[in-house]
Amino acid sequence: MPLIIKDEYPEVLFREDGKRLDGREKNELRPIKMEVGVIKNADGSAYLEWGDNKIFAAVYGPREVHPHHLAKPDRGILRVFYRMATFSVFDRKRPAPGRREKEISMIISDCIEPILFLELYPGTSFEVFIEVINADGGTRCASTTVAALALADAGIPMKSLVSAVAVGKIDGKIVVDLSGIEDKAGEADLPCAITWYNKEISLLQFDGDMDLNEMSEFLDLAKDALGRIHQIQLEVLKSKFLTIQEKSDEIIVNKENQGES
Amino acid sequence: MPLIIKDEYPEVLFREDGKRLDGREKNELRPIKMEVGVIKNADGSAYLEWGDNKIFAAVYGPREVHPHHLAKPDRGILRVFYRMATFSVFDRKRPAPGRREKEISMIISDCIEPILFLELYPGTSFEVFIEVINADGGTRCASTTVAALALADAGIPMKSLVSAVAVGKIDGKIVVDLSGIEDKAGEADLPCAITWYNKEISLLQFDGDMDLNEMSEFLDLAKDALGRIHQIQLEVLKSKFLTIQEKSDEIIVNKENQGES
Amino acid sequence: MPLIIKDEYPEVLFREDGKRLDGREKNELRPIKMEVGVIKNADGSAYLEWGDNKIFAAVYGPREVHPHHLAKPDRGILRVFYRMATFSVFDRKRPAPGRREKEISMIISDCIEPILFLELYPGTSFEVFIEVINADGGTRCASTTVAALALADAGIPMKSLVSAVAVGKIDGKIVVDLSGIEDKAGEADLPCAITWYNKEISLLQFDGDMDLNEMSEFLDLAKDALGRIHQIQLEVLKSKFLTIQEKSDEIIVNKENQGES
Amino acid sequence: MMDVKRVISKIEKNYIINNLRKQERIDGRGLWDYRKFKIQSDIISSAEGSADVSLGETRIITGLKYEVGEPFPDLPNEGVCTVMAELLPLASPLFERGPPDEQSIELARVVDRGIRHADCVQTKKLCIKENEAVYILFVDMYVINYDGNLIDAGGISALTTLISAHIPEGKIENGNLEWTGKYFTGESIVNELPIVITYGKIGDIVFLDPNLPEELVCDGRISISVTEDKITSIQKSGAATFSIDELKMLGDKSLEIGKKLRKDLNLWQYKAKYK
Amino acid sequence: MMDVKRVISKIEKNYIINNLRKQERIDGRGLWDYRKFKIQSDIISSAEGSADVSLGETRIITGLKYEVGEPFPDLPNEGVCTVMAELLPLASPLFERGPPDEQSIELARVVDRGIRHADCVQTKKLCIKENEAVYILFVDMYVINYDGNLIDAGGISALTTLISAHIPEGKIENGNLEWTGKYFTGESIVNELPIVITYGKIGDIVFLDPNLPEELVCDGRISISVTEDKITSIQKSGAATFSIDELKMLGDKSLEIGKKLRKDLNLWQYKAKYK
Amino acid sequence: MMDVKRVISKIEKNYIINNLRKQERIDGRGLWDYRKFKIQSDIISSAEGSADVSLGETRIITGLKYEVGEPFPDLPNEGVCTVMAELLPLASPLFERGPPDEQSIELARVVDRGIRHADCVQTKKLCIKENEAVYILFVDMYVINYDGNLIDAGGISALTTLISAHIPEGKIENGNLEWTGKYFTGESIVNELPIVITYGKIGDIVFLDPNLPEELVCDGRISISVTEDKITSIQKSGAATFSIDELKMLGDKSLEIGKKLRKDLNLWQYKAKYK
Repeated sequence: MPLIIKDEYPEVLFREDGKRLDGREKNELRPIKMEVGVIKNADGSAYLEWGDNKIFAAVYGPREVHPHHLAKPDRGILRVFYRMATFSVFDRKRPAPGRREKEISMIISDCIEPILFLELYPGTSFEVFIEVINADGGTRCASTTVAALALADAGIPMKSLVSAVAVGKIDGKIVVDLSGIEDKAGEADLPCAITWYNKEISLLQFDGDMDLNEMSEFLDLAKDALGRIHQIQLEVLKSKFLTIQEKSDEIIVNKENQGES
Repeated sequence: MPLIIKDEYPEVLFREDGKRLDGREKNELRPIKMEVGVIKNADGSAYLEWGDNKIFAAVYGPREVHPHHLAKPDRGILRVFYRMATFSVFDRKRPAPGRREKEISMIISDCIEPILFLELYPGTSFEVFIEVINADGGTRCASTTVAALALADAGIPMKSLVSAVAVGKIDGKIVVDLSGIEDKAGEADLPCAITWYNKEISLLQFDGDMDLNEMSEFLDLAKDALGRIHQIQLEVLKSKFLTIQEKSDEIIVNKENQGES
Repeated sequence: MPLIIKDEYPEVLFREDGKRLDGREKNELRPIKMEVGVIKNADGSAYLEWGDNKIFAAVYGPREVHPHHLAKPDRGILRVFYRMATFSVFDRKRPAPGRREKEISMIISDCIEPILFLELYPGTSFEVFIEVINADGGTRCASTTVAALALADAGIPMKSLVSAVAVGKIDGKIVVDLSGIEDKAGEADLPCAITWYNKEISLLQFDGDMDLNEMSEFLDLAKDALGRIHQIQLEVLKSKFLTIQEKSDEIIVNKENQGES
Repeated sequence: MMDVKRVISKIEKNYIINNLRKQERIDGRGLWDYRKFKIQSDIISSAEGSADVSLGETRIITGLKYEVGEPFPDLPNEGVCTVMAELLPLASPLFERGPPDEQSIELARVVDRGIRHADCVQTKKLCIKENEAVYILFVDMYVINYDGNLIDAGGISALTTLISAHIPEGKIENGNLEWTGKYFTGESIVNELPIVITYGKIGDIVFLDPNLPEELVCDGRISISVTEDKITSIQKSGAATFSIDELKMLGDKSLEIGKKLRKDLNLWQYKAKYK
Repeated sequence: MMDVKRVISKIEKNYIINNLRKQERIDGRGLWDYRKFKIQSDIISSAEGSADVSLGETRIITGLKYEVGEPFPDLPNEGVCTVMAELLPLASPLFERGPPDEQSIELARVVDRGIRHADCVQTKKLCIKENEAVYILFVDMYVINYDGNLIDAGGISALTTLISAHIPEGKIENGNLEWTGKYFTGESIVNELPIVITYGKIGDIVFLDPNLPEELVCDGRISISVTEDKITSIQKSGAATFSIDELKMLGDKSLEIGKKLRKDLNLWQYKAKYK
Repeated sequence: MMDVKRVISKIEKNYIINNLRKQERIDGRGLWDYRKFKIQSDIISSAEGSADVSLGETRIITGLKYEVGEPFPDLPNEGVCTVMAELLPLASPLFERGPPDEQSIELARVVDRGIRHADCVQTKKLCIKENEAVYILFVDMYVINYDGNLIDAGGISALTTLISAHIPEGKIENGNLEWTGKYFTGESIVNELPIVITYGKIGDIVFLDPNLPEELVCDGRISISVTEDKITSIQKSGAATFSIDELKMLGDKSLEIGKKLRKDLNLWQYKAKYK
């Protein structure tokens, strides 16, 4: 006997003023905030808020492979574990990882692998742990984006960052960055990612329906949005290195002061 | 709330003309068809239709043992995995292997082991995979019979074939090769197998009740039926080797033709 | 639809004559019987009846560690597996070990470890298996007590024995050795154990409420009861060694007799 | 991608790639050719629908079973159709025993999404009584031999199985579920026929229907499901990346190939004869 | 058979076999002798029936629990009786922790089939109200010490447990299940007493009740369940084969041994005193 | 205790111990000082209550979800509150993937018992209709960074989560469960605030709130839950032993520290604003 408070979908997804229910324009992203170095124990980590998504990513590696037989003599391996907290969704998720989580883990791993130089790390592994503590649509894209940042935070050599976003169709109109409600009530959903070193699509899924023209439109819209997400990632990293720079400056200053005293 | 279409049992198992419901005499087998080499990836394979049973068997080995600690320094090991497809029975079977499948795997393994020369293959394993995709009574016997054929197809040295059949009692009468419906509605069921190199019983189970006279009758009837099944197995293998023979002949002929050209 | 025979709790836990429902005084233990050497295959074993608790303990070790990676180069490891039979409680327990069993295993292991010289056994393991076949309150304490006896029976060097008992509060009064019914209907439960080599508390849990005075009273009462339990353990071991002594005497006598004949 | 790439030697890998560069494939096909499909339906008497589909030497046997259960509270008049896949160790030395791994989850999920999102299965037809009783369909795929491209073989296998469906028709009579004596068939359940089409990519070469050696050496794959004139589902897998132009080209190709395949296979011929 | 044959040395193996050839056994028994049975019943106060059975040094403690549940739709007036076995690692260094392995499944299944097929448990007596409520009995066997031939010890243990049963009698009163205050006992549930008898085979020598060293070196075993005058269940295990004449001889032997054991053990003495 | 003690070198271990002997700690605290608590509440919009609690660098995020179910037959008018803990491998190289291990079971159980036995959660308030419908609360803790003493951080995290609860109020209307449109909040569920306080012991030195290096080298720990004037729960873990005098001293200390912490943290400030 479930309590009758439904995770209900609205009948229309646009307001009378033509804006989306959360006030956004069609090609407008939800607010995005990222931070690196949030998990002290990890080799690299990042935290992201994207709309109501709240996601941690932590990277451990290169390190010994467990279990041993998974190690490859000629290259490192990448393992991504995407998980959702039980309370991150409307109906409590069961604690054990489900098929969906395994599938998304694989999707993200496939998306990130091209940016790494795994051939430089034979016999080792990189583990990327992603924990969604609040989900609001587009978690696989948000997770990919924050995972790339955690890898960069770990100082692992990368060809480039990767950025991800979902475009979709709601009430017949093509929009960028579907919110949770738009995802569920909408007609089509195309999560995708770009690896910036070659500007190619590295994650691509689609469910819904589109003709070839719409497909073009989807991809063009995504590319534009991905550029903006990339900028945010770069700024977070830049400010991290500035901070580090400032700290080293301080140290130098302090030393000089000590020298003087 | 299950839909009321029952897997119902008839009240009598003989027709007015004294024949069984599917028209067979008491000592008549259901139609049997076998084929070898049906699974290209396997070292040996076979497919069998026996009444409405449809069963694949594939053999891999001798090969490295996984996990390693199961390997035996003085002999090879045999592992049989009997499985039923979810849709092979009236009520959908759960996908994970159950106790019944594990028990039957062991029964078949114990039955087949005597015909092999495992002591010639120290440190290795033979795996026999059996998949029942349509079940209609007597699957353990049919599986044993088709597994023997797959082993022969793999070219593994064997003392002899092994053949299996179930005899049983229905409406008080002793019959051979119980169909699915006879198995469920009957009073006794005696699956058994003979290893032909020593003409001894290598698989034997029984559920029901029988006195000593009936036991004799069961075993004699089984022996006769097993002889006929053995013949079918031999013919399938013979025709395989004839085919191979013909093909080599062709090759020789072609070569000769080439030689001439 | 459960059958309405409840595992009901009485409203009062003392009789009119001031005694507890099973006739005991407040500081009186239930009857305790112990025996060693009851499981022939084990390196050491013991059986205990304590009220209606019936518990077996068996010790295997020092032996090779399975799986290998758990072994420690500088010391032996101790592993305790506390389990309850399905029929040991009012509502059938599920066969697979649950969280409660894992927690109690850890508690007992932590309690026993101090009495062992694990540093003398690098690379090996001691396994203590405990099986509760009838449970009646205080099984973790009874299990600890019988496990200590099984370790002694195995001839493993020990600093001392360890003894355990639960004290508690029922109907506002502090009593020793809670029975099953007192445990469930009572207000507080403090299982504890003493390692005799240093007379310190090695197992301690508490649920209920107590002020500091009550805490003192609990611990003092426990200490007194633990002394009595220790005596019983020692007597069981003494009688074992007497028995062995007698047997060797017999052998000597027999040999002498043979010499004479 | 699978963890078995190492089983292919470097020499063989170079051989495959060099041929592909010349637009040649080791089995003689052109870049945009499918291997041969072989389809049989209604082969399992204990199932309420079934198919035996081969794509070259890849072979998948699929069966349909049903249960009657309560609908989800938020979809009170819709049944459910689930897809499961087992990569039987019988089918390849590359498959291991044990719980479903990533590859079998991927196969099941991609086929499932192809069916779920393309208006293929009419889940509202699977309702016996609103809020009370709906059909739950299980489309279970068993891989019998593995020679690459399980997804396209699985897609056709699942579709054929659904088309061949013949499910006892139940109704609620005085609170009890009873059989009317009739069946309802794939014809009334299945609407659209979404075809899933998979391409491999090695370096910058893209090609249709990878066979096993190609699958083992390729950088990645992309599977595109299409109806008559729409793309309904996409899944990229493996470490390949695709340029936007490539994707547009593949969208176009898929509609064209889908059209041809839909005609050639003529899947409606497999509909059940039960009434 | 178990995977532990290697623990027995070749020397010991030859010693056992050579003795058997001379019709001698390492523990002094003849080929057709049982070790001593020791039986106690109703030893577990929290169980609705129990037994502690030793056969030589092999010891099994069994308890009965019940639940009330709905009957299977096709057997609306029959209860259910299930058998489970645990080979506790406490009982032998040969037993490992973890989910049930082949040997424990075999023990449970052979004992279960012995009970199920011989008109032993009267499942119709386990019905409280047709279509609504039946008893589900759980006969759970725990191996406490393992010295060979678990099956025969388990069979006697399960029978004694069922005979000692005392289950609260429920009835449906206004749609609720209530306790009548009475018990129904093993006497009313158990009809036939099928005895399961196990033989080992080494080379061409067959012998009764293998102890542990014999079990570890033998080629295989056969277990035969008998009532007064019928064979009700057979299970061959291990890689031994039996000639048809041997089987007929063993059938005969089993009826004879079963008759004697039934008399010697007099299991009905263990019936519950509850009312 | 954890199986990872070996990760700390002997030198480091001696350094920690020698400092403790001098009543000094590696992070500069005194023996009876807590690290700094940082608390945020209601941070998860999809949860019906949540908290983000740091104790030094140890950080735990906790969320509350609910379901509506039937009560246990013997407690027909009481809801249920369960506690789960996950030691995410994201939080430390010492944590492994897989099902809950001993350490996470201990964390969940100790926090759960602290809540359950101290008249903290008013389970009778969680009843919607006697015998029919009660709330089942899930308090799920996720460890985000691990720097020692998970239990005290978890305890505060669980309490804050419960205090911040805002659960839709249901009522039974004509046999259906419906939402009244109102919420009931932590204020009406939570009564007592039991504070759990953990000490480490090395040799004969006892100290409050072990950080990770201390936890890795210590012999054992003891956790004591206290209300204003009572001890409500104790759990000793690890191979340390405690003298009776030490225990009495720690009981006294805990009441004192609990009082201070309760005042400093002022947890009621985190109560939900929903109505």
